Amino acid sequence: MSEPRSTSYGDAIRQGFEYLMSTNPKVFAIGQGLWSPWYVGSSMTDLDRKFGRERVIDTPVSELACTAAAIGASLCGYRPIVVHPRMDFMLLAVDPIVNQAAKWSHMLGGRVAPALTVRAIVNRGGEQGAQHSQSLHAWFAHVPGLRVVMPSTARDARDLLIASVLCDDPVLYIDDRWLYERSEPLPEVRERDLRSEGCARRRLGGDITLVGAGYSAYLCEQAAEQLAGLGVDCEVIDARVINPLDEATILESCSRTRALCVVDGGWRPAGFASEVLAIVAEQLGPSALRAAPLRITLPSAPAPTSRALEQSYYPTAETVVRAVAKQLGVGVAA
Amino acid sequence: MSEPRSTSYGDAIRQGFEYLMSTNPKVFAIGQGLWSPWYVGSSMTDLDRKFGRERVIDTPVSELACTAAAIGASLCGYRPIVVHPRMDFMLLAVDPIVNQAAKWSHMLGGRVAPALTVRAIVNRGGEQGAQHSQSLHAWFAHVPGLRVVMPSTARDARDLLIASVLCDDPVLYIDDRWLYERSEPLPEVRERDLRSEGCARRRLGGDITLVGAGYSAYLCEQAAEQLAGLGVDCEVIDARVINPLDEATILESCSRTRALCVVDGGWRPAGFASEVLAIVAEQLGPSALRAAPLRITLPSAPAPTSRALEQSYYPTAETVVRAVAKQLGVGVAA
Amino acid sequence: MSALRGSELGSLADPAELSAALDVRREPPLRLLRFLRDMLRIRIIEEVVAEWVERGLARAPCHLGIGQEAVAVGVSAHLEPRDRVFGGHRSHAHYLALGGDVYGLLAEILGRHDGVSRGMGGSMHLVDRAVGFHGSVPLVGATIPIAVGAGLAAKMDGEGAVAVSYFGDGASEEGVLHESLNLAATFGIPVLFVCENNLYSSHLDIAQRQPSDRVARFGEAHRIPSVSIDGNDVLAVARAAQPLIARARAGEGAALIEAVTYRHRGHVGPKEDVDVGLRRSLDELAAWKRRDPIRRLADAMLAANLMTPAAFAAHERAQRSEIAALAQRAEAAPYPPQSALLDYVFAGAAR
Amino acid sequence: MSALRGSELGSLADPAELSAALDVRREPPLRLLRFLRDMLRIRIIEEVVAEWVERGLARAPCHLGIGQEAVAVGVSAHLEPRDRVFGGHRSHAHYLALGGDVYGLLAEILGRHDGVSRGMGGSMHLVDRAVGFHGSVPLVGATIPIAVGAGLAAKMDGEGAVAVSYFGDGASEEGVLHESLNLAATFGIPVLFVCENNLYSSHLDIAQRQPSDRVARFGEAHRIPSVSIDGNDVLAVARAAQPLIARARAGEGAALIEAVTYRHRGHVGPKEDVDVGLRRSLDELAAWKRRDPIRRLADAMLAANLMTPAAFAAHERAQRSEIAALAQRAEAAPYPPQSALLDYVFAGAAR
Ligand SMILES: Cc1ncc(C[n+]2csc(CCOP(=O)(O)OP(=O)(O)O)c2C)c(N)n1
Ligand SMILES: Cc1ncc(C[n+]2csc(CCOP(=O)(O)OP(=O)(O)O)c2C)c(N)n1
Ligand SMILES: [Mg+2]
Ligand SMILES: [Mg+2]
Repeated sequence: MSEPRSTSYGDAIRQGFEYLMSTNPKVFAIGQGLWSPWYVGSSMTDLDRKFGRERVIDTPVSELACTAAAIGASLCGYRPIVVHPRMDFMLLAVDPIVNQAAKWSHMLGGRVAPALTVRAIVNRGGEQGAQHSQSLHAWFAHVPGLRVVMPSTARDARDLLIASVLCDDPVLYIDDRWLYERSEPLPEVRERDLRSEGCARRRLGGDITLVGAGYSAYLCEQAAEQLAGLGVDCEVIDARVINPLDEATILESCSRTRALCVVDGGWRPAGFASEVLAIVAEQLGPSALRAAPLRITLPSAPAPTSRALEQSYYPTAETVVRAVAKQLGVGVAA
Repeated sequence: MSEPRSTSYGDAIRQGFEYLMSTNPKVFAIGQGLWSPWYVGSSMTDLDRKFGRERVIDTPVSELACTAAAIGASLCGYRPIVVHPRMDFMLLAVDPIVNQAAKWSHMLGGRVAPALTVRAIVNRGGEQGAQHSQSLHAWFAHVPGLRVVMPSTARDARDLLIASVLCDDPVLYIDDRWLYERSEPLPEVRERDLRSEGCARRRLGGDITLVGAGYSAYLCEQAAEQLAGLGVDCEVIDARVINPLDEATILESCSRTRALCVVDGGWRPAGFASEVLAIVAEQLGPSALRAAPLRITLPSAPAPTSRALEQSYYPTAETVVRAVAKQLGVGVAA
Repeated sequence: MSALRGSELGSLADPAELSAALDVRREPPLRLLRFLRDMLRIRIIEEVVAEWVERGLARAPCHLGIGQEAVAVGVSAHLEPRDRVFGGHRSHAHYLALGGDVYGLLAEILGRHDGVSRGMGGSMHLVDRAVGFHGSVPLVGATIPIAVGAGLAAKMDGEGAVAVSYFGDGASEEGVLHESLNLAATFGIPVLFVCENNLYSSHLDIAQRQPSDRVARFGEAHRIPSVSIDGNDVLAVARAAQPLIARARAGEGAALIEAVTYRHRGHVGPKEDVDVGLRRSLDELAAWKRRDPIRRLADAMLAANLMTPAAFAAHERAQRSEIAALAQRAEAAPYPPQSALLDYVFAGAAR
Repeated sequence: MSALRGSELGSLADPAELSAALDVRREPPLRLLRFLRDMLRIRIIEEVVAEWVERGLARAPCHLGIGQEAVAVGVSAHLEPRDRVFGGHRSHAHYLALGGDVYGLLAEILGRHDGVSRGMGGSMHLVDRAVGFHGSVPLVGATIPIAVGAGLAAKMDGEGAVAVSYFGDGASEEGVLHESLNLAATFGIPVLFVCENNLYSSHLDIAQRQPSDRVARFGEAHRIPSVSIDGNDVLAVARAAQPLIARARAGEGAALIEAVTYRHRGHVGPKEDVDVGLRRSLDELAAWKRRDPIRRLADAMLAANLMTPAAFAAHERAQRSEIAALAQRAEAAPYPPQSALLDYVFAGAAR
């Protein structure tokens, strides 16, 4: 038996598209850069050649209309995936996502729901600066009617994309360019019902629960490994779907480890990390934890450009290790 | 001495505009409905007659360009107030607010900051439905570089508007139509530095800290009065400025009362209430509270239209009373 | 900041003009009767709604299109249930002109569970896919690109269905109209843009908001066939719509109709809102009432002896009592149950 | 989904045309020299930046305008420091043409604290109000309405200043352009819209994105004076800009210039990006290089004996070495201190 071939996160996304478009004629992709060799990294290479430019549509620079058009197509039986190569630019399309798609079913009495997937790419670093770096997942997690998915592994990148598109609700699928090289062998595709997808326990541990979503979940895994070396036995929870959030898994874990650190690639105030801390405080009550819970987030500043500042702006596994070690009173080499 | 005349919240806003426009020739207002007798309630009546339609500008239905134009004017020495009669429609202008105004100073090395005030009106109820009802203050509290102000009293409605406009930073000032009739006698205007405005303790109490902002702070005050009748002595904190948030006042209060209930007119996940719970958990640590903290928020659904559903959708003072009484184990008549 | 400018629409926007009875000589009588009946039905229904608002029975904001009935009736003459029609805040007529369910609309306006949107939407949020009405929502301009997407779906289906987007002159100030026109033009999408230019956006005259009162210039700029017509002439509307819809069905892409019209009532609710804009005054309103689309058709049909005054009166009475009965039934219908609040957030509830 | 359509720009967009030397007979020689010097300076600076990118010294995305220098130089001939100029992602030339600080720009591109934006912005975020450059940011279309607001402020000031908004053909697909044009037209705002139509948005040819390649149609639709000109002819640009800026100063409102041009390098970075769109190929690129704005002016000046080849070569050498020295200084400049991360979030830090 040969070693199973490893697939990168970026390629896994491409495989997700390929699976969807080969198995479902109603699926199409629309967004900026879809005919470009570089725009969305490795995640959609040559899909236009394989499936035709009628099903992989590159567009004018019109984020709002393109997103809303996908809603319209979804109301007529299609399963569009709108691709926003940067979440920052998607802010021009907040109206169709939040005011239209998320509310459509409810305000029309459930007569029809827009089964569209909005794919937002988090693409930061590289001295691109404040308008090319945001991860505003917390905003969308705040909005009822929208499902928000943040894969951290290659397998989830593929399978949650498929589940998002097959789901009858509007879904925001957020992938992160910093994960595109993360690889693992992929099993056959198994179609999943997004409504029953929740958190994944990436690592079992008893000393503290680390929670993250997307790239932050990967940071948690890396930090957990380093912390193991310091004798700290971390449980790692990958949130995967941050709206609606699977609270039960997080609560169960925290009630066991009695310590919590949330790593979040967004800003702190009213962020995803705030939500996790709030749920734990509210549901588990006082004295459930041994130590104050931690939030590791971006500083309260827009993203800088200069590399010197970028380096201190983004949390790393080391940031997590240091914070957790300090909180639990474990020594760590400076 | 005659009884001081009471001024309503709506009229207080108008007085704030009047003060600003009479004392500062660089102040102007721009937005939809400013020449209409009904669009923004009592809050800007006849300002166009008093100050001229060059300084009180009614606009085409172009939320994005009008908001961004105010940024441009602010960069050239003006102090514009962009009025969005409904926060829902302002979502079309998220780009200028979040990607431009909030980041402008930082990304240009502090060479210039846009001293604009964006006024967003929360206008809900009345069977207006899902696109005419949102209070997305949590979104903007999430964004560094933006100050977010939510007055709950007539005095704050006036004085925080003035402070917002005089502040050199971009400010989102959120007022709520449900407060327009709330009245109190107003003292003379005192210009305040928004940077030093924080929470206000509206009521001293020892049993539980109620926190709210905007209309929710008013609900807290009403609930506190009812709870006093049940023997519960509430402390009421009106957050007033939710970004950057004055954490110290909330922490001090909670460490004294050892109980917390946050009332929030927004949605629950990653909302303002989540942030307050997170801060308390993180800063005060485990065992600081006697009981699990409470969040009273909207249900996770878009706003309905039908009155029967509206009534159960929005929290009231009674909702707060019931929840607090239950949490503290106090009897309350059903 | 702005001043009245010369009108590019000319007589189309001048209430002193175009108030004569229509020229019905070359039209099939049955078609005329259907147009008259449909416009009248819409008018009567909206008068019922106006009364409900006055009596406090309808509480949601109701935007009445009284005076504008010819637009939707003329366009819908060429539509089929497989088409995809989208509207906005003032869309009762857009729905009814498709043969929409009167009771379902009335119940919806009262927020009752029998309504087309199960009482979750009220006047401003309507849907009924059985007749091709895919949705109206009140955020100005919102459904324009959604209609383009529905048109894209129709193009992908390749079966000749078309999408229709109704919007107002105010909506033409939202950038999204231009993004939508460009997408439709670039991708050859079968969508008919129907601008009901009633010369006002809320309290503001178009002269206070745009350098020209002619909205069709935007369709032209985006290189799609565009016409400006008398929106109070149902025959002119139907005549303009026919070839443009036919082209779209044949795969020749998008087009725009600017139908110039006027609302008799205020922006929202039953009052007349005179003296709110630059021009809107009792005089202007009175002049436009002389250009009433229903009266102009009825007068022509009476003059051509296509019906007698007595038959017309009887028809109107019959419609009124039929609608009154439905209204009464709607008034007695139940509200949505409390469970509806959460049931419809996500798909999955029975459709 | 789309196919090549006939060009409405005609020869303006055809690289086989308009490559002859300029007609300089009626121009003051000093002005020609200034144009040549300014274009050359911009070219040399961007070549330095290109090299920095290749060497890994400049890490932020750099969008080079090599080939497009005539637009900013021609427009800026009529601008003053009190004017308010805004740009986008490809704005080195917009800034430099105003007499911007070369060292400040170079240091900024390297993210150094001496930069015009104190090293917080890099290539895509520039500001220098001393010369009237009020800001460039890379979100496409973002500064168009901001420039309109700056123009509104100029109008309120009443002193004859104007605003300038540089944007690309891609940006014309953002709805906000239309909202901005409408505001400017309705309120009579002194703003000059300058569209650098280089026929591409990233990898896509304008024919893949719009039904016409002529962007000036949008200014026309919004009823402001609009011209399409050869953007590789600095004299044509200056000639077109002069009366439009003068009108705006005189209170007569907005105008639009569409300057048709072409970038020699790829969308981002120093490479040439051939074969990415429908048309862009080595041939097309080679043809456009024959229409180089600097060469066309230099050839004319040489032919008219306004300078000798030797003098031109010496001038170029002098500029190169001056710029090289500044570049070297920038390479040695310090990065922003860590405190900068939080210092500039709010106003209050020293300006
Ligand atoms: C995005 C947005 N902005 C503002 C409003 C408020 N509003 C509701 S209707 C309306 C007027 C629209 O005018 P028009 O499009 O001409 O339609 P009409 O009312 O004349 O039918 C406005 C401004 C809104 N609903 N949505
Ligand atoms: C809102 C937004 N959408 C997309 C992008 C990505 N983007 C950066 S530059 C560019 C091309 C813009 O083309 P054009 O306006 O013609 O300017 P050019 O690059 O040709 O100078 C695009 C699409 C962006 N920066 N902002
Ligand atoms: Mg109108
Ligand atoms: Mg371009």
